Amino acid sequence: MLIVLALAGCSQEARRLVPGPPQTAPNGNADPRIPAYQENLYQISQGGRYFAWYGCSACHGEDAAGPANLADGDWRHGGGFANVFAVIGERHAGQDYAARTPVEQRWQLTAYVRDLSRHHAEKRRRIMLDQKAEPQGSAWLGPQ
Amino acid sequence: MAWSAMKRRIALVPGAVLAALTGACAGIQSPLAPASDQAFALHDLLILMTVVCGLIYLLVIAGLVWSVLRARQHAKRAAAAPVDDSALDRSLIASAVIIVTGLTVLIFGSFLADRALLAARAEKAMMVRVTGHQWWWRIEYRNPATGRWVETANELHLPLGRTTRVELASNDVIHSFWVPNVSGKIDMIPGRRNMLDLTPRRSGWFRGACAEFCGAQHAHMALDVRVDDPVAFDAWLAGQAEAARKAQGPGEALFALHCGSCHAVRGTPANGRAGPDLTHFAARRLIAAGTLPMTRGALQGWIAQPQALKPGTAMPAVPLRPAEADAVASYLAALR
Amino acid sequence: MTAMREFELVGDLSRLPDSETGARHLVWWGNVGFMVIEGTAFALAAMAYLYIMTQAPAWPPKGDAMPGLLWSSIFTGGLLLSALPNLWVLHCAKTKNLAGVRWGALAMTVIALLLFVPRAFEFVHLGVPWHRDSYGSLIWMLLILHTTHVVTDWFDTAVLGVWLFTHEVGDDQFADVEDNANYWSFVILCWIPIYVLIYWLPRAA
Amino acid sequence: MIPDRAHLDRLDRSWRDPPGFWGFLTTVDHKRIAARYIVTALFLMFLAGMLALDMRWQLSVPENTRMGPQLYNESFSLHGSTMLFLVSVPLMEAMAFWLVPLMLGARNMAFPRLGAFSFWLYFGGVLCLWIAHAADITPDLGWFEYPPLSGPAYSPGHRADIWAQMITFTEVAALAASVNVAATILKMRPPGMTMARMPVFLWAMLIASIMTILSMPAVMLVTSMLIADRLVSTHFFSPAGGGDALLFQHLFWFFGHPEVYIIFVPATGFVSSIVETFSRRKLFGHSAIVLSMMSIGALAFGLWVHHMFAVGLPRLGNDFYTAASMAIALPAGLQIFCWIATVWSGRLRLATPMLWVLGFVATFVIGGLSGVMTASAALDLQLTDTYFVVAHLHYVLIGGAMFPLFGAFAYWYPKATGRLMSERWGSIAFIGIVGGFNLGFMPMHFLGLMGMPRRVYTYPPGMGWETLNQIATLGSAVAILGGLVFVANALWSYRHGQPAGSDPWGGSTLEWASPSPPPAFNIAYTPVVRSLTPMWDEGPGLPAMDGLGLDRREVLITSVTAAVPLYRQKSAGPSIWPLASSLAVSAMFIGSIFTPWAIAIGAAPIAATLTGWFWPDRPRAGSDAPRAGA
Repeated sequence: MLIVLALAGCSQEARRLVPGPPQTAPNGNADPRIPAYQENLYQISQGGRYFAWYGCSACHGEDAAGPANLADGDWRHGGGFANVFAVIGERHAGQDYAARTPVEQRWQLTAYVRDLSRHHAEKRRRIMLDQKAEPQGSAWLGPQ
Repeated sequence: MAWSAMKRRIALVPGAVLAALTGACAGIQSPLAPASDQAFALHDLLILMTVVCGLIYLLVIAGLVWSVLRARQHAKRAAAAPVDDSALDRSLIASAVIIVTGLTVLIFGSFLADRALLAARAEKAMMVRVTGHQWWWRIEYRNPATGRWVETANELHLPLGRTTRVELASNDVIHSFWVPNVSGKIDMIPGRRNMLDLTPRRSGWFRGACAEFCGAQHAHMALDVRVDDPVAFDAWLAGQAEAARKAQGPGEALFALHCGSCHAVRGTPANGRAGPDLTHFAARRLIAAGTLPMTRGALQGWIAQPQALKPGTAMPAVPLRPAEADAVASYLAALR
Repeated sequence: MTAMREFELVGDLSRLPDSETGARHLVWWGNVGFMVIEGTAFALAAMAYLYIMTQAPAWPPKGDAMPGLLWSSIFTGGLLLSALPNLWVLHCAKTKNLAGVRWGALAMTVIALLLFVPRAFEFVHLGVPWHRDSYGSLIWMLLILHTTHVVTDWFDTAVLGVWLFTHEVGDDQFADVEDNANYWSFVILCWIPIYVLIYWLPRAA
Repeated sequence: MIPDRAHLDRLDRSWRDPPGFWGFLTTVDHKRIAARYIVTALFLMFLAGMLALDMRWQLSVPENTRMGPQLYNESFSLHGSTMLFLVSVPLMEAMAFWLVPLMLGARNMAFPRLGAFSFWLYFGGVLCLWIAHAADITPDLGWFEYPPLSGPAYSPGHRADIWAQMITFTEVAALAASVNVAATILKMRPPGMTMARMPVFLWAMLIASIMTILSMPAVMLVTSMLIADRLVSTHFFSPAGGGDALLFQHLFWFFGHPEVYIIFVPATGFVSSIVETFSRRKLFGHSAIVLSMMSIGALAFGLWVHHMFAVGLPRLGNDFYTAASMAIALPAGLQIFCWIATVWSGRLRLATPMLWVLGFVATFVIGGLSGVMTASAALDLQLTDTYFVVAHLHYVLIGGAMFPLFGAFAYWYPKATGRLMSERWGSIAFIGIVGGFNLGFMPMHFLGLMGMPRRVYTYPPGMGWETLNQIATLGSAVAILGGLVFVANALWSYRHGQPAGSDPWGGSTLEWASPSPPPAFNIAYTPVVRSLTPMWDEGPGLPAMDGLGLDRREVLITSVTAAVPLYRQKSAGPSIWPLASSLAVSAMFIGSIFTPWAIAIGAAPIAATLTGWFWPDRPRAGSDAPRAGA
């Protein structure tokens, strides 16, 4: 029982710190590279940190309402990996995230954003409280 | 300070021998080569401790060897001699007295060193705020003249002879600020502010490191420390306060677009605070918190493949065409 | 077997009884051992509570409701009252009163079961979810720690009761009933400081 | 008189285990449980030793690429966690399980099934950590995981939970074992063995058990709080949520320091027994050693903050902890003095066990003194979290606990197996281990003083650390080779060693009265003790009492202080329930890593298996069968 459990968990926990291959945008929602990001907890958590550093929580914070709330699981432009990836790159008028965020980071951001709705609000708040001091885009409110 | 000076003379003879021996191989990151009042106080305590503990150890080993030799001779005699422990009982009391006196000396020495650290705490000191991030140091100086804070990173400058009060805090996990030549370490804990006073007595380059395990790249979170005489320090600080000079070529625009979301260069549109402030990047000696020397090759390599040089670092591999990468590199190299 | 040391018999143990009561019994010491372990865990949890309380700017933090006094008082009263039948069972165990022990165990099982009700309402009326802040987390931890002991001892008493009714009771089993009763008094005694910490300290601070 | 064959056969029939694998699973014989504890722990020590060698190889050259940061962090976490939680503490418990009943002239532990439960739960902890390693989900935050790094935000996934749950496994096992050992020593001493006539090893195990009982709840509480923070979003350690990161450190080190003394105090018991036997005289200063042990046990709870001198607590508090930490050097020093005085006034026989005691004194005193240096609140600011502390902890743990353990193996191996280990290979192993260890870890003192921080997977060239690191790597390799020679000697002697008889060394305590290897019931009669060294002071016939039941498992229960016989306690026989209960508890622990509901669901099988375990097997009330038992 332990062994089966362990093998199931291993891909989720893998932590490859070596340089990733040069990345291109996902082609379609069934791109074979998606599970390496969407299913990997380390990539999702890195996505969360870039979410803060690029200042996304300014509009998409915990208490965002309507389409800006990313944790309610309904996506205006389709919930597939490629759809969300495209929205980050092209549909943010004036932010030009396509150029400002490298491709691998956008994969991580997409994985993080699509993973948000799988967690309770308390869990998201608990992680946010630990990362309260992280810089938000061009603002840094000082250490915790 | 009289006591520590007098104490230094007591531990002089054996201490000098030991200090000479260990001083020889002490580097720029070692408590054995003190360069500030705080480090001297701890260095004296170290010598006192080593001497006292060394004597006690020799005493124990001598007792052990003597007992083994003596007991081996007794083993040749068949009959077991009647056991008279009265002499041993007295020596037990004697050993207890020796141990207690040794411990009292050490406890008293330690208490005095602690007091010396406190005494070095001057009131009027320059304020520096150091914040620990996952795997680099954000350093802010409070310019005494203007009262404004100037931000830089990974390289700490200190005025010789003047006391600097370093305020330590953490942005994410627990780190530990440790520049052994200048003072003992103090942890940087989220939710707390710790104070540390540094009074350097010797100028030059020293090196510090993060001393509390803080994740994948804990090993590459080093801190370059430069102690200048006060005049040079004030000039340096004034230089740091200025915005970046206007640069020619495409590098500045490319940098603002691709790197400006995380890095800030004062005087340009790049205003991201997630990464270190690069306004006077080229004035520093090392790149990425002590991981690489400040050379053109290292800079190009770091921009192209940060994960290869510092696996796990938060700096992404920004996909730039070679010409663009070259432009950005030369722009950064000009940020004096 | 290799040659072993010769023996010189100087006494006979066969006339010794095959059980004892109180601290002379071996299992009593095992029971005390586990009580010391759980007591230390309670003490450390209380120390963590006081440590965080002394550091908090306001206790309970602003915006947190006070824990409800109604159901907790009912539970505390019931628990303290249950000490009476518990002491009676202890007395029966010591005097090897078979009927007293059987009905006593059954009574204690029912009483413990009844106490589950106010305890459940206590959880509902704590006033703060465990995931809001450290205050909420701490009072939930204390309450859950104590509840696990109430549940485990209720189950232990229930099993013992069932066994007593269906088996011939020997001296060792009287000792078991005694240990069980001692454990219930431990559960009662542990609750008093926790009750004060959870329900009265926020009001006093 | 020699016990007659019939007497021994009846005893053997009552105390024998069922044959074959079923017997292996259900045994409650303290000797078999101890043997499997020791074999598992030694195998894990070998694995953790390989991890150490791997790390030393990575650090032998600056900017080495043998290991990336992730693999190195996993290696030192696994090395630390395994050595402390899965090797040192369990080995000391195993020696207690094996030796305490033999030294008391008793037939089994106080709670035989609880002992079996302890091992199976400990084994569950071993599997939990090492199967996670095999599946590449190894915890990678060190053997103590400070939040917020180990919090939900900065370590995603279940690696930190696996570490925390492994601790819950081993701590429940250790707590159960220490209650077992304490009850055995307090209530099952042979008639006449008053507190004043208790051998030093029994005092050591009693004090270590009491320290375990009082300190382990702290770590179980703190790891449960960490898992709650990570899984159900409580706020114990989140500064922004009102918690405090230092709360974790306070609770962990309140357990942490007594833990290392729980490992050291039994070692003083081994050394006292070995020194007494090989100096061929009564141990000098018996009461001084026992009182020192008690004061070490008490002081251990008062000095945990010396692990936290650098966190910025108020200075006066730190100075108090400096005094408390240094004060422990007095009892330790007195013990060392008493051992040396015993040797001085005795007729020494330099066999392998005595070699290990000399190695222990020479090495442990260095560790003790470097401990006194780091105990100073001021100096610790330069020494903590550097390689100086790595050197100190290895000197006191390997020097202070492993060397006496190797001595204890060499000393009691003939009793356990009936064969003597080879003296020549014993001394070769001794030279290899002690020489290699000192060659490997003495340079680390200087590495620490030259500024090398702890837990770094690599270091830049030009810092002057290269040669010292290479010497340390060489030394560690030699020490591990020595260890292999020791194990080879033990395995080889199992078949081909010289037959040892029941008392090869002329020991002074009761375990040498039973044959080697001792039968399932250990000893034919219940010995009567009239002095501290019964085997030396009694005539050819050891005074003993008959009368314990022969046809059912019985043990003698005596009073706590004066060991007056009270009654004959029925001793539990072999049963599968301890294994079943530990499987149920293991399933609940592993399940609670993934969902808090596992605790509620897991409670049912635990309740069922515990009921099966504690269900007294007596005739039903209705039947008119005569009362069982003599």
